[in-house]
Amino acid sequence: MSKLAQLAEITASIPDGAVLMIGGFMGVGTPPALIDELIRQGKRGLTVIANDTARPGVGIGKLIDAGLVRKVIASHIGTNPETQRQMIAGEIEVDLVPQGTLAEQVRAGGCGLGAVVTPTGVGTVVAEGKRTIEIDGVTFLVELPLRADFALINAKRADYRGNLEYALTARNFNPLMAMAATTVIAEVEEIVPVGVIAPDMVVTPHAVVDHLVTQE
Amino acid sequence: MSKLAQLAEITASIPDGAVLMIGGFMGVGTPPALIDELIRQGKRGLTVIANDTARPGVGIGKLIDAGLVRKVIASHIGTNPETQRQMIAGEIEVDLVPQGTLAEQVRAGGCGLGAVVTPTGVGTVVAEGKRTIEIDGVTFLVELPLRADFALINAKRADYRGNLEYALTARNFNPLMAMAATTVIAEVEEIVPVGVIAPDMVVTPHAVVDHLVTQE
Amino acid sequence: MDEKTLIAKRVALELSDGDLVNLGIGLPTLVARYLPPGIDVSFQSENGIIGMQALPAGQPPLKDLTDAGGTPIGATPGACAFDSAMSFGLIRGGHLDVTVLGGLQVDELGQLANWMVPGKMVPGMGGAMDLVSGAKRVIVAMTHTAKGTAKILKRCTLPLTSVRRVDLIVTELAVIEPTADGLLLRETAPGVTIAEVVAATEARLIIPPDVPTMPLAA
Amino acid sequence: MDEKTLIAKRVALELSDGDLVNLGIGLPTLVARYLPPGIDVSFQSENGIIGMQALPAGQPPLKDLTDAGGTPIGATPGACAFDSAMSFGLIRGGHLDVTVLGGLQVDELGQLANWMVPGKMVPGMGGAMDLVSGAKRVIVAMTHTAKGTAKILKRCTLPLTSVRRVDLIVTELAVIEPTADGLLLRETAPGVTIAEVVAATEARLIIPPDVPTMPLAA
Repeated sequence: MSKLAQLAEITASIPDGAVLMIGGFMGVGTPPALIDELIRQGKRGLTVIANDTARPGVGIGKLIDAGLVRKVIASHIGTNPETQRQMIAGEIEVDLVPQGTLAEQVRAGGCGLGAVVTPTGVGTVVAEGKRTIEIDGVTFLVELPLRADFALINAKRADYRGNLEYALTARNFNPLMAMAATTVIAEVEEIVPVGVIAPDMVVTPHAVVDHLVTQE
Repeated sequence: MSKLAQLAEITASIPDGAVLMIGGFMGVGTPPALIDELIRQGKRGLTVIANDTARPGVGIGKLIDAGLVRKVIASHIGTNPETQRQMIAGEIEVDLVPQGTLAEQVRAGGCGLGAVVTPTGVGTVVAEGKRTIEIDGVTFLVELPLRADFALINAKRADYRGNLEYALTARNFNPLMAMAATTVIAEVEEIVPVGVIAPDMVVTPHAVVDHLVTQE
Repeated sequence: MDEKTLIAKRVALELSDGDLVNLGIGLPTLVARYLPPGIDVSFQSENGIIGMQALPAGQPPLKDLTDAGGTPIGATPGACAFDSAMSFGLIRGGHLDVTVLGGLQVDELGQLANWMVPGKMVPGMGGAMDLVSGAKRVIVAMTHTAKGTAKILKRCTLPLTSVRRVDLIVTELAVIEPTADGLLLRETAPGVTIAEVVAATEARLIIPPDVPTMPLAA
Repeated sequence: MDEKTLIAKRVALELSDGDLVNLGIGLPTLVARYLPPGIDVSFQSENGIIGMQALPAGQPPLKDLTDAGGTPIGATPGACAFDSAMSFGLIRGGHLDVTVLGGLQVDELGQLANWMVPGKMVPGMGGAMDLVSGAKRVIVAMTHTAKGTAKILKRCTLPLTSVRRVDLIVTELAVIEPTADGLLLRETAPGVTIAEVVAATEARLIIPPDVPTMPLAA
């Protein structure tokens, strides 16, 4: 019943070219050991779906520095000049998405909804090439759900079944991504016996978490 | 800063004919004192958006018994023969909606989304008269957001600002409805000083809660 | 053994270690009693919990902990509670491994009708439409006929719950698998002949050369 | 007083008791310093908290508690944390009373451009498009010109953040209210003449007979 996995082994199961959702916001709530291990194993051609690419040397910024990433879907890359450099040099493809839309696209992917119908981005470049739908005379954008091969999640505490608790602003995209990937790997600071986390404290139910790793 | 209100007074602010969202699932998580006070004040012509109408004498079932309800939007009325009797007699209008769709319609209403795009109900009577949208060759129903004049919420514990915690299966539709109404009235079992509920324990942020009442 | 017990004991064998399972009200609920040993299954109740179990004997009910019918339940270690949007996110999003539901009718396309009888019974669909649309596997657990009337039909006459083809039908007479080619007779109940199953079924059944007898959980 | 402080002190007067407010990175952040006494405002940070405040002096930073720029913050009593879907549910759903954002350009339609300069700066829109589309009131806090070039234009030349008309523009020269009829000059900064504002503005301004001097928070 324990989902505890070995960091190197579980990271090795992620193939080159995989589509990864990675939790975190400016590195806060991004799983540090999983990031470092992806780099150590020298993955190539990754697609990363995440809020941002943080800064050089921080969180997802480390994957950018190491040149592991082929494509980024994010709301913001302004804090990482290296991401911008690679984008302008054509080394990396970047899809920029409004942050609230990105959150809903991931949620829709995890919750079996067919699309996100949002007012955000209507009449802007974000709407280019996208379908719109009129509801009661108001125009909305139709944005598509996002899913990934793997979600790399960072949580504060887990039990051995995989129930997860998060801490403060490190929660951000993590619970949404935990619903939206074929395989969910959660890096946690602490693992406690089953039954220690009260039912109302669980944010991500164990049923969607496949593997747990700790910062060894 | 305290949002504590007097039960009779705050209930008096709900006019006849109001559209109410009422939390709860078979009466569990339905605010008992607010229900009783609506009846005591003899409101008329209410529209109730809720998961179900429980049973005669229980939760929302009491409103049905008292004849206060003109229209119900719910996923299930099968446990309440009185709702069925009034529906067949034409005394009450009932819109039946799949439970997951109802949850998303309320969520969309509270989160500013233009519609819910769901696979549930496609090809069934639920789809009659509704728009469909094809996404990557798959047909989905386009269901509209729901909002209410008042949400009557039941929570386990609040602080005086209005941050809410729920208990187990009494949570159900309550946090969704707390986002989707013009005025949100939360009936709670206990009110604690601000600061007692840790930030990660809050399920409904105080910013959406207008009034608190207790079971006096 | 009565027919409901027999059906529940057969359905129990369909559950695998680690499964997340939602059991409908009524007959499907019985399945939890016959889980094979060594199989760790989590039960979801759509009102907002994973890890429901029968209220342990001798423990008082808690008003805030009930199943979808409003009946007090217990919670296993590692249970978790959530709101209705999350509950149906799990169901619609393909996170639910198995749902076991009752049925009024199933047809040759494997389509289920189980939520209303026009003019007679309009209880509402509750979570049934989402469960049938979203679960990885849908198992219909029902009596083979209703007072002698066939329930496994060429086409459903009652309003459908979903156009999705269900995965398995388990009755007191047989196990039938809806396939792209039609309804495949997989097993017959102990002591029941193929001819008896065919006689009680309006739909055409595909009958393979070898139809084994239904195994049952202890 | 430098221009950023002046802008922040004017914007602070727009906040009311009980408001839920989101301040953009940079200049808008300064607004929190000048809240009038007796005004209880909650600040949201879109990375997932209501009740952010500056990290209290002498307290160590916590890695899991930061603002949207990744800077360590503190939390007020009654703060609450949530995920990104909830955070933007609050923003898009009309629960946010005020957002204060920086601007690159605003035009006669009251449309804001603040997220990219094609070919030069492509940081991404972050939460700006949702904030401008969803907040009840959108206040643009920016310098009136950029190195002498007008930023309040007939039409934005940069990609728009939203087609929604913003509610107020506060600069070091003036307070301007976009209306259905155009840009209404509401106030001039202390010591600034109407002619100076007009000269620094490309857009046509509607100038009422009486244009008071900008009040400022203490």
